[in-house]
Amino acid sequence: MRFLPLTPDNRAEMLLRIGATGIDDLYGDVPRDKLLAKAPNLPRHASEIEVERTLGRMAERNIDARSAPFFVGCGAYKHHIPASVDHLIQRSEFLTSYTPYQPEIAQGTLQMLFEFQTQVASLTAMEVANASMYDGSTGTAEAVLMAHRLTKRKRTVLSGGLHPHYGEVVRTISRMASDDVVSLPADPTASENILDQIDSSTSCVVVQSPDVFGNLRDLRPIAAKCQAQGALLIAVFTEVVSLGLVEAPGAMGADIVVGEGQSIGNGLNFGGPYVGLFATRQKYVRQMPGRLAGETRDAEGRRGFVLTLSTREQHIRREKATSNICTNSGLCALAFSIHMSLLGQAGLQKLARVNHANAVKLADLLARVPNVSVLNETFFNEFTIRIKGSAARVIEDLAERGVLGGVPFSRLAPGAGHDDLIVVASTEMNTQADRTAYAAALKGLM
Amino acid sequence: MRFLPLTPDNRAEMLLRIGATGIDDLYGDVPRDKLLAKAPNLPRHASEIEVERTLGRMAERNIDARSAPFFVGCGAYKHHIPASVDHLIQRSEFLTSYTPYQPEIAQGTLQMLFEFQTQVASLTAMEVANASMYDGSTGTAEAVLMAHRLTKRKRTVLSGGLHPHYGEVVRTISRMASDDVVSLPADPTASENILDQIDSSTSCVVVQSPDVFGNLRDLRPIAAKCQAQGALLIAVFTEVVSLGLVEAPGAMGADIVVGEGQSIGNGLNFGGPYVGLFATRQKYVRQMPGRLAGETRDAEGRRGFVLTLSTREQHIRREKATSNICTNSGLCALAFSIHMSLLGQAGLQKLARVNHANAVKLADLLARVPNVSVLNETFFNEFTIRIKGSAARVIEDLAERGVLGGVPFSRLAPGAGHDDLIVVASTEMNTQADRTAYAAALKGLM
Amino acid sequence: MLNTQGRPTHAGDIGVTGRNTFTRNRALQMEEALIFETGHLETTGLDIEEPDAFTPRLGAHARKSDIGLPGLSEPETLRHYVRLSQKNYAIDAGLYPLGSCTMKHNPRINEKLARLPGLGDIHPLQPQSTVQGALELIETLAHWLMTLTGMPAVAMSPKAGAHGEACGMMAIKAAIEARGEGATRKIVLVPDSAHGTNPATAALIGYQVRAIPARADGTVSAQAVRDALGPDVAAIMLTNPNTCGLFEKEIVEIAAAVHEAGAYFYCDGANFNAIVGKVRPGDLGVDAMHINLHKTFSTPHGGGGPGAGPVVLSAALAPFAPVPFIRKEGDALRLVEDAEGTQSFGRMTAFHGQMGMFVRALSYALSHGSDGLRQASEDAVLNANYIRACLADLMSQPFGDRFCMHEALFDDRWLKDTGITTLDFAKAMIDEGYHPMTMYFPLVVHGAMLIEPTESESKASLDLFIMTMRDLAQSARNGEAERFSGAPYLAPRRRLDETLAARQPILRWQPPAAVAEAAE
Amino acid sequence: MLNTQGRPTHAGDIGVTGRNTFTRNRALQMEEALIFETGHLETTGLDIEEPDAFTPRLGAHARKSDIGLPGLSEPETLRHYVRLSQKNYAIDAGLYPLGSCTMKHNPRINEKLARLPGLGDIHPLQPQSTVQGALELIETLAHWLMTLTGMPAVAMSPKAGAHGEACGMMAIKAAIEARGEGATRKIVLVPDSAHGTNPATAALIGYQVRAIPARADGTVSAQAVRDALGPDVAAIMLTNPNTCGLFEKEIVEIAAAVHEAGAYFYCDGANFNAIVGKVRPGDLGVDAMHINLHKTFSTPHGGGGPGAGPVVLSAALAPFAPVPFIRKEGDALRLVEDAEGTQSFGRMTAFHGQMGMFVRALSYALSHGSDGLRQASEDAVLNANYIRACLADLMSQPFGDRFCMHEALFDDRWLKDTGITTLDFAKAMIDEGYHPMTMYFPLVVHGAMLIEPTESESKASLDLFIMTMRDLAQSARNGEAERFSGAPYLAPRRRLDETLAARQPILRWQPPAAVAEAAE
Ligand SMILES: Cc1ncc(COP(=O)(O)O)c(C=O)c1O
Ligand SMILES: Cc1ncc(COP(=O)(O)O)c(C=O)c1O
Repeated sequence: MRFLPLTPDNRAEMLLRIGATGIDDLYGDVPRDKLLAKAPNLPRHASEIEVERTLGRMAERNIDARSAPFFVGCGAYKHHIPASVDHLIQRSEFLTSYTPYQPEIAQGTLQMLFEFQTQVASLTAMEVANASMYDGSTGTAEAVLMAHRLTKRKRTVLSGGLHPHYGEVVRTISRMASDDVVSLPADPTASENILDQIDSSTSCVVVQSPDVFGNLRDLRPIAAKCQAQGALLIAVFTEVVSLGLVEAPGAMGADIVVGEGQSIGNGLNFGGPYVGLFATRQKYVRQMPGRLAGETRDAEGRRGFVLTLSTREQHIRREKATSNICTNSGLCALAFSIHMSLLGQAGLQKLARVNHANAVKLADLLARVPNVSVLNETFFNEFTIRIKGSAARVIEDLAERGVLGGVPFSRLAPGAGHDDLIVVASTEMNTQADRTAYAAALKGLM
Repeated sequence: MRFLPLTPDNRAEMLLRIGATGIDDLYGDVPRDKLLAKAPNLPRHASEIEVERTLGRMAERNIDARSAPFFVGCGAYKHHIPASVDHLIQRSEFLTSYTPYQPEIAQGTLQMLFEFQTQVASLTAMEVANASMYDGSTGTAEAVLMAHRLTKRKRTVLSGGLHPHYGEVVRTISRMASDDVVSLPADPTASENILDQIDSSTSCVVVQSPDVFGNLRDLRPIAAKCQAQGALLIAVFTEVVSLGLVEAPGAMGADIVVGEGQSIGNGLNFGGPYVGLFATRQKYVRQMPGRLAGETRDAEGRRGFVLTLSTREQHIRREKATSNICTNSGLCALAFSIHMSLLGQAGLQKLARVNHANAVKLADLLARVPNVSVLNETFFNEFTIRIKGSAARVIEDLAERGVLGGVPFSRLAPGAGHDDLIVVASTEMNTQADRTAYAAALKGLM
Repeated sequence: MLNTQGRPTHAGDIGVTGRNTFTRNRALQMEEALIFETGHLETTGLDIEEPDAFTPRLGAHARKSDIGLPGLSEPETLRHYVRLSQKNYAIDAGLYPLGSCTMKHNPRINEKLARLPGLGDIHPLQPQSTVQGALELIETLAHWLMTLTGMPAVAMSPKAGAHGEACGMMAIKAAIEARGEGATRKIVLVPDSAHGTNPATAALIGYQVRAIPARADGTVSAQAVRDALGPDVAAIMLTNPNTCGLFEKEIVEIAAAVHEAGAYFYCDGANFNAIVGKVRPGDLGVDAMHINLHKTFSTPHGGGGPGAGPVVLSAALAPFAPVPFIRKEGDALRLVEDAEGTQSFGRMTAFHGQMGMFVRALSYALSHGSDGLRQASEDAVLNANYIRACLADLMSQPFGDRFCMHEALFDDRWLKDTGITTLDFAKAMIDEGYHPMTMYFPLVVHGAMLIEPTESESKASLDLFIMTMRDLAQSARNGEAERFSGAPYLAPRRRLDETLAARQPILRWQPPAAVAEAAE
Repeated sequence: MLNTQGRPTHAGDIGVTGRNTFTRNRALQMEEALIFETGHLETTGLDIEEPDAFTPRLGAHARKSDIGLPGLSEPETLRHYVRLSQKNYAIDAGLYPLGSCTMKHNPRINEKLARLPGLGDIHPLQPQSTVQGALELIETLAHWLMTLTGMPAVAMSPKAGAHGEACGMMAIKAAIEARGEGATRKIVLVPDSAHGTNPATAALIGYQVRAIPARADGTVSAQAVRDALGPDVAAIMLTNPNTCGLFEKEIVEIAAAVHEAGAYFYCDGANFNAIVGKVRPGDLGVDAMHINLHKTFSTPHGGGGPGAGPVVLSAALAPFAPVPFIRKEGDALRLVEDAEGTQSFGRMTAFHGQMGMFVRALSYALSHGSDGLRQASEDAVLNANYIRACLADLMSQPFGDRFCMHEALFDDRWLKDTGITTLDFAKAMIDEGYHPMTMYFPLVVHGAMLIEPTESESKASLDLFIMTMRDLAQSARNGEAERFSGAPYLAPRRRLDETLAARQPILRWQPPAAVAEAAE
C-alpha cells in the first residue's frame, strides 16, 4: 500500500518494543465481539491508474461548465481562476498545514488571514471581517444568531429576495432554537414592503442585493428603519464580484454583511467547498462567530500575527461560544485572497464591468425572443426572465440542445408559484457565440 | 500587462534617477535607423482566458495518448506518471531556480542530482553517471565524441538496430568533425554481424538493446571484441523501464551507457523535453560530458553537495571542454528521480513485468491476425510486425479507426526498404480492451 | 501566570538572539510586507479587456464608496504567497503530531482528480441529467462510509465536523419532536473531556449541557451515564475513541442505557482513524456520528479548512436527515432538494455539501481499499503506542502505563519542579523541526500533551522523533530552562504575544493615516 | 589564493556559529538524508498489480545483476522532495539577479497549458494527421520568433542555447561547404568576453577559435574584426547585447565586414531580452542566432534545464536548416523528417525539439503581445540601469559610468584593499536573502559582478536590493571583513569546499560496506 511506510519487519519490531503480541492486543478495550475479524466487504486497494479511471468515468458523465454555453448562477458562478491561484494554494505549506495554532510556524497562514480580513472589510465597506465561514448560507444563519445575541430579540425577517436556500438554512436553525422567522414571499420584482415588517420585536432583517432574481436593492431605507427600531440589518450577497460596481452594503448602513465568496478564486465544485465572507462593525466583534487573525509582536518586537479573541470560540467557551464552528474555509479564503490581490480594485472594477456588460447584452438578446420577458429593472450579472410554459422543462430542453441556460426558480422554491421564471447569469466567460447560441435555442423552444 | 510590476510613475521616477530623458536614451548605442519606432506587427497582449482558448483550440486538434488505444513507441513511451511527481516538480524552489551555481542555497537541486546520478549508475550497473543530457539521441552523439577522446580514434560503428534518428544525430556531428561512421543496414531480426566491423581503427561501437525493433541483444561478445581491439562499447537504450527486467549493459561489459529516460517521470510532450541518461566507468569520468554533482563538506563539517569536476566544462575549459552543453534537463532529471524513488527496484521490476506481459499478450494477439507476423524472437515491451502492404498506410488507416497502432519503420528510415514493418509498443497503460480493439482494427485492414 | 490547565497566559522575558541582517531576511527565510504596503491602487495582475460600450442597468446602485484595495502584478503575487508559505510548517515538511487532528499524508492524486473539469467545474444547480456522474460519486462514497461504519444512512451535506454535529443533533431533535417529547427532553450529556464543539453544538441546537465526569482511567463509566440519564435527556455526545486516546470500553453498555432511557447516542467521530475496518460504530449502538473527511479520509486541512463532515445515521434517525439527499429512480439518481413531504429536518447549507472533498475522500478510499484502510488504522494505533512506549519512562501518562488508540497522551506532572510548562516544551520542539503535539487538550488532563503521529510516519521518522523528545525531556529534567523558556529561537518569529493581540485587537490593516488618526 | 579572475580557489577558515539542536534541524529548515539511507529495497511507493501468468519473451536476457535501489512510500517521497526544495533559492522567493541568465517570472498559465493532454500527452511519432494542432503551435511560435528577429527562417529543434549554437554553426559549415570552401575556412572568431559555450561549440563543429580582444569600452571594434578576418575565417560568434551588458555599437559595420570577407555572422542571442520589440537582429546583418526560450521567453530554468534554443536563420543559411522542419501543404502542415533530397545539414536530435517549452513560450508571447514584449525589454533595461545608477558611487564599473542594456556590470577594483573578494561579497548577499549576481563572468573583467534584475522586479524590490547592496558595500569599505569572509552564516549550509569535492570526487552514494571497502 503506497501510502503506508511501515514494513512488515517494522511492525513486528515495534510490537515487540511495545510489549504486545499482536496488533489486536492494542484493541484490547474493544468488546471482543465487536472487533472485526477481517476488512469490511469493499474493494481492495487500487493503483493510481485504476482510481483515475474510475473517477474519470464518473467525471465524463457530467457536462462541465467549459463545454457548453453556460449561464447558471443563483449563488455559484463560473468565473476565470488565474492559473497562479490554483498553483499557489497547492503549495505544501498552505495545503497540508493545520489551523495556525502555533503562530511562530504558521505566519504564512496568519498573515494571509489578516490580509483576507482586510480585503473582505474593504470590499463590504465594513470595519472588521472574520477569517471565513463555510459558505454564504451558513454564514447567514450565523449572522442571524449573532443578531439575536446582540439585540436579545429572537425575531428574524427574511426578504423575499433572499436566496430560498439561504432562507431555509436560517429557518432550520431557528426552528431548532425556537426562534421566530418571518419569511416574505418570493419577490421577483423587488416590490415587497419589508419596512412594515420591522418593529421593536425585530432582531434582524435579512436582505440580499443583488437579490436572488438579480435585482439591485437600496438598503438605506431598511437600515434607517432598523436603526429606529433597534433591529440589525443583515445584508447578504451571493455574487461578490458585484461589489466592484454596486454600492457596498456597509456604505448603506448594514450592521452585518455576509456573502458567498466563491466567485473569487474558487471553482464551482458542484456546490462546495466555498467560502463564507462575514463582516460587521467593530463594536460587535466580540459577538462575531468564527476565527480572527490579529496583529501582535514577537519577543524581539517584530510584527507578527496570531489567532485572537478566541474567548468567543468553542474550544475556550464551549457551550457559551458564539458559534460551534471550528474548521472553516481556510484554503478557499487563501484562493480568494490571492485572486483578490491580483485583481486589486482596478481589476475588480474592470471584471465587474465585463460581467455587467455581458449580462446586459444577453438580457437585450433574450428580451427579443418571442414569449420571453426580462423582469429586472436593475441587475448586475444575473437577471430573471419569464417564459412561456414550465421553466424546469425549458431548462432541460435547453440542456439537451447543449445550452445550460440558468436555474428554474421553481427548483429553488417549488411551491412558490413562479414556475415560469428562469434566473440567468452571465460572466466574463461568456462569448458572443454563447449568447447567440442561447437566444437561438430558446427561440426554438418558445 | 499583468507580468510587469513597474507603474508609469515608477518608470518616470527611475528614468529621472538614471539621468535619462526617455527610455530610448538607454538604447543610445543602437544605430538610430535600427531602433524600431513601434512594436512589431504581431497581436497585442491577451488575457489568460484568451491565451487559454487559443492554445486550447490547438490542443483539441490533436489526438492525445489517453483518448485512443495507444501503441506508439520507438524512443518515447506512454507511461503512468504518479500525481505526486508532477506536483513536486512544480514546487517553486525546483521549477524557478537556476543551475546550482551557489551551492549553499541550492542543496535541494544538488542533493537531488547526486541521488539521480546514483540511480542512473545503479540501473545501468555502471560506476558513475552524470547529471543528465538533453535526451538519449544527443547523449549518444556525446558518447561517440567521448570515445574518440578516450581512444584517440575517429571511427564509429553503428549497429543496424540503433534507432535511425540516433544514428542520424551521430552522423551529423561526425560529418562536421570529419569523423568516420560505419552504419550497418537496418536489422529487424538482430542478425547482423557487427563483430567483423570492429578492428584496431575502431573508436567505438554503438549498439542498442532493446533495439529499435524491440529485439534484446547480447552485448557480451561485442564487449569482448571491443576490448580486444581497444575500442569502446557504447550501449544505448530508449526504454529505461526495460532495465527492471533485462540485463544491465554495465553487467555485459559496456564502457559507456547512454539512454533516454523519458519513460520514468516524464510525459510524451511531442518529443521533448526529455532526459538523457549517461553513465560510464569511473576511470573515464574526466572525459565525460555534462555536469556532475559531488559530495563535500561545509565550513562546519556538514555533508553537502556541489557541482564538481567543472574543469571538463565549457565555462572553464572553453574550446577544450568535453562538450558545449550548459543547460541540460534538470527538471526532467528531477521527475525521473522522484518517480524512481517511488518505484524503488521492487516497483520497477513489477512495472517492467506488467509492460512485458502486456506486450507479450499483444504480440500473441496480433500474430493471429491473418497476413501479420511478429518478427521478434525476444523483446521487452516493443516488437515489430510485418504486415501486408504499406505500413505507413495501415497506420494512417488505423488512426482513422481510432487506434494509434505504432510506428511504420519507413517513417524513421524512408529509404531502408522495410516499408511493411510496424514497430508496436505496449505499456502498463494498455488494457485488454485496447488490445482487442487493435487486433480487430488491424484484421479489418489486412 | 498559568490558567487551570496549566497553560501560561503571558510570554516570558526573552532576549534577542542571533545574527542581524540589514533586510532582516535570514538567507532563505524572507521577511514579507503586507499586500497593502506593497501594492498600488492602479495596478492589477490580471489583463481584462474593457467591454464595448453598453448601457448599464445598475439604476441608482452604482458603487460610490471607496474600495481601497491595491493590486499586485503577477510576479509580485507569486513571490508574496511563496514567501508567506515558507513561514508555515506542513505535513509535507515534517511530523505533525497534532492530537485529535489526524494530520496524515494528503495524496496528490486526490488533488489532481478534484480538478477534473467533470468534477470540479460543474454547477450545483445544473439540470440533474447533466450531473449523473457527480451523484454517482456521492452515492459511491456514501456506500463506503455506511459500510465502514455499519450504519444504514448518511447525510452528506455537512461542511465540517462541527456542522456534522449540528446535523446529527438536529436529526435527534427532530426524532424526539416527532415522538412528541420535544418539550421535555432538553438536556444533552457531554463528558468533560469532550471537544469544545460538542457543548457548543448542543447549545446551538437549543439544548442544555449536563457534564459527565471522567473516570480515573480516562473513560466514561456506564454508571455515570446511567446516573445522569433521565426523562429530560435527549442525547449523549460521546467521543470514541475518546479525546484521551482511549477506546470507551463500556460503550455498548452506555448505548444500551441511553436507548433504554429514550435518548439517542451521538458519537463524535473525529477519532475514527483508529478503528476504520476494525470496529463498526453501528455495531456499538451509535445513532449518529460525523466523519471528518479532512482527518480520517485525508482531505487536506488547508491551514484551517475546508473540511467535510458527513454524518452516518441509524435507522431511527435516517428519516429526519437533511435535504438534499439522493434517491435511486431506476437507472437514474435524483437529488431530493425539497424537505416538503418528507420528515427531513430541513436544509443545512445552500447546496449539496463539499463535493471537492468527496472526490478526494473517495480517491483515498478506493486507493486504500478495504484492506488498506484497515491496515492504516492498525498502523496509526501501532505508531502511537510505539511513541508512548518509548517515552513512558521519561514523561508521565495521566491514566497509567497502558495501551492507547491512535494518540498517546501525556500530562505535565513530570515537569513539575522544572519551571518548564507544556507550552515551553512545545515551543522547544519547534526549534528541533517538529510541530508540537496538541497542548492543553483534553481539558481534563493538566498540561496535556496529545500526540497523534498517524499511520503516515515511517519507523525511522518515529525513531528520530522519539530520540528528540527524549533529548528534550532529559534537558527539561536537567533544568536547562533556557532551551525552553525562550523557545522558539529559530522559527520565523520568536514567541508571539497573544495577550497583546487580544487586549487591543488589530484585526485588519489600516492606511497609516487612519492609524495615526485613530491614535489621536 | 586567487585565480586570474580574482576568484578564490579555497574557502577560508570559518568558525561554527549559532545555536545547535539535537536534530540539526533549525525550526523550518530541515536536514534530510539521502533516499538510499532511508528507503527499503522491498518498499515501493506505487501500487502495481502483478500481471496474470504469461510466457516471457526475454530469451536469455533477463536481468541477473543487482539493481540495489530502495523505494520510498508516497508520504516519505513527498517529504523528501519538499524538504530538499526548501533548501533552494528560487525566482518565486526572491530577486535572482544572475547576469546572462534572465531569471524572469515564470507564468503559471504556461505550466497549466503545457499539461493540456492535447499538447503534453501526444507522441512525436503519431501520424501527422493526428497532431495538426501541435504543428500549428510550432508554426505560430516560429512566426513570432521570425517576426521579432526580422529573420526569414527558424530551426526549432535545438534543445538549449548551446545546442542552438551548434545548429547555427553547422548551418554555416554546410553553407560554406556548399560553396566549396569547406577545406579553407577553418577559423571562427570569438571575442574573449564570449560565453564558454561559444568557443566550445566552434571546437565541437571542428573549427579553430581565433580570439578577438575587447576594446577598453567593453565592445568589439569593427577594426579588430577586420584585422582578424581572412579567407580562412568561416564565421564570427558575437554576443549582442554582449556579455558586458552593452550593445555592440559597431555591429552593423562588423556584419558588413564579415560578409564581405565571405564569412557568416553567428549572434549569441542569450541577451535578446534587452531588445525584443526594439531592435531586430535581422536588420543588423545577423545570419544565425539562437534564442534561449528559457531566458527571454520565460520557460522555467528548473534547476538547470530543460531549455530550448530555436535558431533564426538568414536567407543564406535557411536552406541548410536541420530536419525536421514544417512545410505548409494546402491546409495541412507537414513535418519534413528526412534530409534526403534537401540541403539540410541533417538531424540534431531524435524528435522535433522541446515542444513542452514551445507551449510555454507561445503562451508567454501571446500573453505579452507585441506591446508587452517591447515594454518588457524596456523595463528590463530600465531596471538594470536603475540599479547601476544607484550603486555607481560605491562600486566600480569596468567601462565607466555609462548606460547599460539589461545587465549592470561591476568589477572588484572598489574592493581592492578590503581583503574581500567578489566571492565573499556574493556569499554575504545570501545571508541578506538575495541570490548573488553572476560572478567572475565575463572573464575579461576582474572580479566581475554581472547583475541582471529582469523586468519582473518592482521598484520596491529594486529599492530594497539597492539599499542592501549599499549597506554591504559600506560594510566592505569599512573593513567589516567578518560579515563576508565567513558568509553565508544563515543558509542551509555554510560555505562548501569545492576543492575537496574535486580532489577525491564522490559522485554517487555507495552502501556503507562498499565505502569501507574502497577506503581499505
Ligand atoms: C474531537 C473533535 N470533535 C470535533 C471536532 C470538530 O471538527 P471540525 O473542525 O471539522 O468542525 C474536532 C476537530 O478539531 C475534534 O478534534
Ligand atoms: C551568453 C550565453 N551564451 C550561451 C549560453 C548557453 O545557453 P544554454 O545554457 O541554453 O545552453 C548562455 C547560458 O548560460 C549564455 O549566458
